[in-house]
Amino acid sequence: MTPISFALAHTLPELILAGGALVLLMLGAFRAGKGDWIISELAIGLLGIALLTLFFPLEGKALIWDGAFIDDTFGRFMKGLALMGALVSLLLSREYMAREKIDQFEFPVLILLATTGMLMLISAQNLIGLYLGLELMSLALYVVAAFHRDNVRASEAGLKYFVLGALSSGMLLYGSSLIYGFAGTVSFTGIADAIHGNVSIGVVFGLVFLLAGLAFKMSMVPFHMWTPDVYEGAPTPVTAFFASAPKMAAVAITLRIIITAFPGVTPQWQQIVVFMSLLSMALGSFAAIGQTNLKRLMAYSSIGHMGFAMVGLVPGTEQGIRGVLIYMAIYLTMTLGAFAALLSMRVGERYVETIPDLAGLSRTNGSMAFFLAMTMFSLAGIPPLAGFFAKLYVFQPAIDAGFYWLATIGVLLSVVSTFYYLRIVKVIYFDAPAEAFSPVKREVTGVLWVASFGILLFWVYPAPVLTAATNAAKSLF
Amino acid sequence: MNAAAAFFYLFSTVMIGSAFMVIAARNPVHSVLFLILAFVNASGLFMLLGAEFLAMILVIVYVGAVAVLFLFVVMMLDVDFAELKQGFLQYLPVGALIGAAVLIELVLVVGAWTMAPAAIGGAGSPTPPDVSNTLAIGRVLYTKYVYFFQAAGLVLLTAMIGAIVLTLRHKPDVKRQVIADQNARDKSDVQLKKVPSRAGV
Amino acid sequence: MYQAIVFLPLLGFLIAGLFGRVIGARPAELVTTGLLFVSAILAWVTFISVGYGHAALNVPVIANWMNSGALHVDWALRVDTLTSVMLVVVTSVSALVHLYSIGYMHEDPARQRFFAYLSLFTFAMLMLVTSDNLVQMFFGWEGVGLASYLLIGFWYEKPSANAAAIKAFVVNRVGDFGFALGIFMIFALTGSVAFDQIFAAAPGLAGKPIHAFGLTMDAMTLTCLLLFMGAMGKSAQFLLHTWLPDAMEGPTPVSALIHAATMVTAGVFMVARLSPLFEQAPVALSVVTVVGATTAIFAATVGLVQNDIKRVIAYSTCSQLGYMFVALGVGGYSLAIFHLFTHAFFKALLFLGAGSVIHAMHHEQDMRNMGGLRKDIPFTFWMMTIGTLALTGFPFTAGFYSKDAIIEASYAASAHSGAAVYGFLMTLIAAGLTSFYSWRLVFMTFYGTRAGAGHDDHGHAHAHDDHGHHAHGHHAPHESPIVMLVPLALLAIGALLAGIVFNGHFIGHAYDEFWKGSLFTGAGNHLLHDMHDVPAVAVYGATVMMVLGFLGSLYVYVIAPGTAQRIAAQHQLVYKFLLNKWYFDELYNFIFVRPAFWLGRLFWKGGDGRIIDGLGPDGISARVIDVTNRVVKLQTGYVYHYAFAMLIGVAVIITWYLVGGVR
Amino acid sequence: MFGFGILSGLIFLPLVGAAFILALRGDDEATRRNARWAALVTTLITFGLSLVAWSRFDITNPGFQLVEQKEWLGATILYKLGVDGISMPFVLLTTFLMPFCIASSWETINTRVREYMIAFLVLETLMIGVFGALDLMLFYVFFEGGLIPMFLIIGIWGGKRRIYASFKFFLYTLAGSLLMLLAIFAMYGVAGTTDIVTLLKTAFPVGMQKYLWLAFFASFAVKMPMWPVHTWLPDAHVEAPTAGSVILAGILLKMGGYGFLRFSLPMFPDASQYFAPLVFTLSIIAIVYTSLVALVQEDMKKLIAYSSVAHMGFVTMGIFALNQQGVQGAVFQMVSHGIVSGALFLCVGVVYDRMHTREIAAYGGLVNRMPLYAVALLVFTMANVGLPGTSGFVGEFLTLIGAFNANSWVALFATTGVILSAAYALYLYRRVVFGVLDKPSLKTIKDLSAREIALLAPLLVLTIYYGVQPGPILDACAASVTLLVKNLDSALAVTKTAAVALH
Amino acid sequence: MAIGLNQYLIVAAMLFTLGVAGIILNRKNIIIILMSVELILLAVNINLVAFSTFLGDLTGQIFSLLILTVAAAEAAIGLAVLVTYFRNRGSIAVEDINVMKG
Repeated sequence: MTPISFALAHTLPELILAGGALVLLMLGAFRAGKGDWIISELAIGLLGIALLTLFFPLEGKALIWDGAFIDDTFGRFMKGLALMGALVSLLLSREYMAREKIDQFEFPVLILLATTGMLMLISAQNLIGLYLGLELMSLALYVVAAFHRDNVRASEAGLKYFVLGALSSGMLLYGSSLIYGFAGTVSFTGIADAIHGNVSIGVVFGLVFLLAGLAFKMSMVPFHMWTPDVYEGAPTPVTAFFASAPKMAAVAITLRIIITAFPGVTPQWQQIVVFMSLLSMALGSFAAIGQTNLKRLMAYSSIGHMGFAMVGLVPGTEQGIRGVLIYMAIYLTMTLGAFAALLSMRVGERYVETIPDLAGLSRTNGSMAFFLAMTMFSLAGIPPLAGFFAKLYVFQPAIDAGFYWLATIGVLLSVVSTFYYLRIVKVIYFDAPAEAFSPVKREVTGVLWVASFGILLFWVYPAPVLTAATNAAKSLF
Repeated sequence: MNAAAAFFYLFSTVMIGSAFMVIAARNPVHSVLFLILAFVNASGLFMLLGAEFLAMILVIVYVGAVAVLFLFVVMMLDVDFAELKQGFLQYLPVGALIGAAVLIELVLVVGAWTMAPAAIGGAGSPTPPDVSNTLAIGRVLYTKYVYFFQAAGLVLLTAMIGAIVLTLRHKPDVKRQVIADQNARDKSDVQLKKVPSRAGV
Repeated sequence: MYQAIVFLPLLGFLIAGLFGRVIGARPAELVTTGLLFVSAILAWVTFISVGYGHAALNVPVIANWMNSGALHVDWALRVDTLTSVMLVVVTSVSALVHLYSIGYMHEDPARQRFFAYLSLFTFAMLMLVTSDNLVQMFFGWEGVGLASYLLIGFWYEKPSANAAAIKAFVVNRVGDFGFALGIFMIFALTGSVAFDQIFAAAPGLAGKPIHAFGLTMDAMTLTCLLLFMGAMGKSAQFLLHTWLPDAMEGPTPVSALIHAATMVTAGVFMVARLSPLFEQAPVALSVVTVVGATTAIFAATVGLVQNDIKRVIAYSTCSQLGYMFVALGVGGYSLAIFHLFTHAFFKALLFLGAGSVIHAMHHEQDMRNMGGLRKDIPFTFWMMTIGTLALTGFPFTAGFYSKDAIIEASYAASAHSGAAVYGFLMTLIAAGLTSFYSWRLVFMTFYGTRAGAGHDDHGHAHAHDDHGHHAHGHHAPHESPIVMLVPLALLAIGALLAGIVFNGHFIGHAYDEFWKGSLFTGAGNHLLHDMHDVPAVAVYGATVMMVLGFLGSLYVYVIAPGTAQRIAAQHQLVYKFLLNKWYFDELYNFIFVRPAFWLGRLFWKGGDGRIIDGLGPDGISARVIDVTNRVVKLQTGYVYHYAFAMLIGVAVIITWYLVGGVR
Repeated sequence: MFGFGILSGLIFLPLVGAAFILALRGDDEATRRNARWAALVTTLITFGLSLVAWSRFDITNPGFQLVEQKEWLGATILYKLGVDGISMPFVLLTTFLMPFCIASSWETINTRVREYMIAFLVLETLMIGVFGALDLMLFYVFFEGGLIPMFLIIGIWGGKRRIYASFKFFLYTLAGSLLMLLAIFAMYGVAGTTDIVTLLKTAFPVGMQKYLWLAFFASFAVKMPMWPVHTWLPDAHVEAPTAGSVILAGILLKMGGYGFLRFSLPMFPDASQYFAPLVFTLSIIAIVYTSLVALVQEDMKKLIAYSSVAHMGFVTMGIFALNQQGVQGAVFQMVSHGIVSGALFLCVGVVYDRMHTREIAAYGGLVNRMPLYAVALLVFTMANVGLPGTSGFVGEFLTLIGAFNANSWVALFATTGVILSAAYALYLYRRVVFGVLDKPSLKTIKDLSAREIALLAPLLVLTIYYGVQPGPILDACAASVTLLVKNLDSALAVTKTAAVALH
Repeated sequence: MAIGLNQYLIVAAMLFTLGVAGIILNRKNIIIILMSVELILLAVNINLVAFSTFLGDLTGQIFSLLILTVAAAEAAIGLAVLVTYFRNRGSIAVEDINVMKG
């Protein structure tokens, strides 16, 4: 057994965040409304530090706490993404929260707790760890969704998210119980051993329920229904957070559990993933066309993207997992870039929310228009922007594994999805300008710039992301 | 039919029945009360299964705290029990059909449950023969499962923060209790006034 | 020297075309005309040295044009007797027309352009006749088409001129379609497009089948027919003739040069040039005969009733071209070339004379408005008369030698060819008709009295050759300036003497020394020999017909004026049929032009718009929107629906496994 | 310099120019002027550099030259550039046409000049990249990337229905190309690399070839465009600004043909032969059908656009004749069409700038006031018609002669296009240039300005020069095409013997 | 007839279905939905405890214990969100919760 001190080193990010959350909570409670902003700054700092600790040179793979928690390259990769998502969302939130007068100190604390939950989720190596991490994350998310508590939409979003989230955790738990009942263990590797070579319908049922719960968190069809409403209703930085960090965690645990616990039932989970992936791609593509609210559109967009990402999971190969990882990294960049753009534009006192609000942006703010347009093209997957490479790395393994029809339908649906991204570009570039936009804080545009450069120049030097993803995928097998 | 079986059927029938009433009752207060009944019966089932600690916890935590919390909120919100709306009946057939299908499928599967050969090896009691169920749980909860324990703590903390941040309101016209002020007050600060009764202020 | 002949006109074109506006009209005229005269003189020198001297076949390669695999095309000048004859014809007529145009076009503000076009045409024509391979010939072929297009449409403000120009180009392209296919086929058969190789390969290909267009056919027959299609287009043969009369919308010198003397004879030249191929394809030759004969008779009948002075000559040209093809068809290549040669003189003479008349009449072209002009413009009258004599084959004029020889030859060939019988009969009848309408022209123009004499101008505006000449008035007809008369005189000399002088070399005793093998006649071709044995019917038939035609015309138009109208009234149907040129324009309009536009519109609105776009992008996007609207409706906003969706999802998947089993 | 070769220089030079323009600030007249000059200078330098590349190019060598290679997406997907006789002409064509595009927009584009120039320069980079790429994935990235700037060019600076046109253009071509992407993946799965040189040597199973071929076909057919997936082109052409049309017709369409030559033919020889009848059929329909459609057009640009479709029909026909003449003719036809149709669009732009309408009915009698214009338009129209002596003829002739050797029916029907093209082109010319100038709006129209003369004159000279001396282009691609055809024949022979052996 | 694992599982399955049905069919008031969630969790707990007993493995009970804890937290959060919503909207009828849709 690993010495405890050593074990704790592997949980450093979690410890930092959890401890930090407690300290910040105290700090906030006792300072009682005086200078809440510092809490936010500190939280950002903590997230940054947690991000740095991921680079600590520890041994490749460590299983601690009686096999409940694993620290491996895969986990670190996804944790990095989740932390980045949280960090950037928090960065984006500051101005918005202040303007909307909901800049309470609890918000960063809840974000930290949720992020802790995500990290635990990513590192979970048995069903209980999975459940606890998921709930820690979810409970905090329910609250931040409704954080604008005087707003009908926000509270409705919180309520819907909660109700459906509770149902989904119920399903996940029911599935977990069935799997436990079959395998006699909650450990992923134990499950894999138990069902190796003797597949029963019960365990498949368990798998279905389990995946339903996870699919909910990834917002994959048909478990996606909360997504548009919650994205629309929640405060925009929270939406940015929803679209980024929790997705990373949910995808990470899905990959991990499928690859480590269910290699014995590959055909079964493949069918489920294909089913959900196809539906997600289709729905994300079609439904988004009908939207005028940008946040809602981003919701459908994220549904579609999850569908595309999961195409990489379908073959269940290392290449495929690598593809999903790259996809997630690029998706994170694009999403945060898009939300940064949304949060850096205000018409009068109101933040930009609908597509017509963007009319003629290219005239009023050329560089912003350019970056937003590039982000849209990237989301659509047009080369040489990063979004294209994301798709490339998931479709390629699928083709390799013989899923031609899935890939074909996928790319055709991506043409449909291109339509609505183009529509945004059209509004930005082709339409006559509406009102001028008010200036915003530099940090928000900074995020936009960084994200855009990442998107634009990924193709010039893709090696770091590729290498990291390759190593991460390798560690999962 | 032995006693255990009889109790099993008793508990489960009542539990299922009250669970049905939870969702079917028109008065939410009744729903909560049926929920409590269901929990109590479930606790009985736990007892039958030998999970005494959990049975107790269920009664204490659930019935004692959670269900009461529900009751409290129901009372507080004071919702008038609405008539069954048309939509219910409209969707009932489809909903019931799908629900029944799921139920039948679940029953089919769990009714013929098999366990992995590897899992059955240690069959027997989950509790070592010489200790009580509670002790067995206590032995592992803070050692083997300390991580979960801590995580559960964080979950509870989150719930607390969440509940507070969502519902606590500092209304300006509400006088709040400041204990330090109360303690520091002495007679000289107090002005007594004689108010005539039955005369109104 | 050969290069000079060919490229001097190009130089003229470039000077007049590029710098015409800078240097002014007169210098442009002088330069182009001067260069053409130089070229013409050189051409005569060439003609003498090649035809009468001992200059060997000379093929200077100027440059490579294109190479692709086996395909190898050079820019080269092939100068043999055939070419030298053509050089003489082209450069001489062209030079005279240039000269003539100085006078004829002197009122036109865009004269530079006109002379540039003329020179361009000459260049293209020279490239055609000097080509050493089919592709270069095609270059010249299309080049003259372009020049013809430009010159017909020279008065671009006239819608009819524009229409005629397009018609000329497009109908020619129909012929070129066949020509091009013929070239492809030759390349497929011989692997080359150069004449030497093709000719060398031709005998070996005789009777060989080729599999093309789903059929197996005699290779040489098919090839020659395709090539002949090109000749039909360019030489305005029956079915593809419709453009030539309309081409008279161009200025008259153009008609003389292009639509009488040179370009339209390109088809004849081509068949003669490719005689080694045609000799291997008797069936194709029969077709050539039939088409030629039909054209001869058809154009002659139409020519009988036309009132536009130029159109009459145009139909006459058409008819005479038919003669040439009959000659080619029966194997008398040299006869055809000889007729081509003489025809160039007298037909150019007729056109230029007509131009002189038109000029005199202030751009009036309708013969019904003319009459009695012989006193006003006596020189022109005499020139026209000479031309008519030559055309109708009056003894010892040019036509007498060339045209009558064709009739004889067709008779001679009838012994072993049904097509030749047809050719003989048609050409014989056409000879009479030719005489009739030619004299009709002379009589209507120069005899009788002028109907309306300048009063009726405005009623016939459509026939006016009147660009830049709006001064309609009561001017008396006047003789043309000297620059216009000199070419007439020179051509008249040619028309009178060309037959006598060259008869012996072209088709007579000196045949072999003269042609030096540039015309190929197969082993079984004894036509020239057989011609000596034809009976008197054939020898004098043509002359008799000529006299009959003359007398008929004399009666109808001079002795008993008004007879024509009477006959026309009696035979309204026939008259209308002929007047409307057998309704070919209407027919083509009905079966080609209008369907083309109709199809175009159908494909555009129906095919592209409704079907392709409707089922393709527009349809799909509309369906996508439909799907979107439906999908969006799923998102009702109700929590229980959302939960229901989740349940359905799970239910579907587990049912899938339960029903299908765990696979 | 960092181990990059001249092709990299060609590709990235325009980007440098774009970055420079991006760095310009403000939107006043001076900025606009600077942007224009910067763009022009950049394109001219690029053209100069491409001439340097040309001088280093050995036309007798059929293989790839000026090759450079770096790791890109791992060791199997490379940043690899190189040109051979088939791609070199297109690189030159691209760099040659770009200055014209910039110059043609000199006075006509006055809004968002910076963005406009940047879009064009980026487009140039991507286009050169397409022709220079020696890695399939790299090719694809460049190939697809071109959609973005073109979308913006049509959409921002286009005409009235620009949004419809730009969307149609974008989505149509994207849909086609994505199928090709899948095929690329599949090929990667077989060969383990996307290096074109390796793939050229890889023999794909015949059954697989067919699917791969179809996927590539989907992309290139749309790009060409071939009937019936051509309908985006007229819309895009009509709405695009003049320079956009020039690029669209001049280069973007050629990518399809280039793709056929670079990939479909050598990589899937059996499938190419198998599907040749299909291509022939579509080509013939394209030639006849679109020519007829062109005949009834009322919009000048649309007419030329439809004629482009017809001309591209000759290209596809020539390519799938699978012989030397056909393929060389196709290459030549593409280059020639690039020059001629580009020039035609410039010509339309000339009058559009004056009258702001492209409707044919609004013109007539232009020759009266615009003789120079009439001459230029005449030459280009004749080249479009395929008159011998203009560059249009050589390509048409060679493709037809090649097609005749492959299938005489095809040549028969395709040759009817020669008639129809004359009809629609001359009909257009007559309606625009000839006739009486009686429309009041045209009374004051001015002839070509010095800038326009400078624009059209080089194109005019080249049109005639290549008509008379097609050698430079034909010889440049001769060696590579010979190799291509030889490999094709031997591949087909192998399949044939295999099939025989089976029986 | 002895009571085996299957009976427990069937009871749990019925309870689970009832819980899900409660969420779907309920139109009256959102609190019932929260209670339905509790029913689902109870079903899971019965499952886990039954498995724990019949497998002879304590982990199931630990899992169940943690679920109880989390469920309590969840109930608290849910009720808090509900109260917030009620304050804004003045109603907790399920049918009223559809400001956002489409």
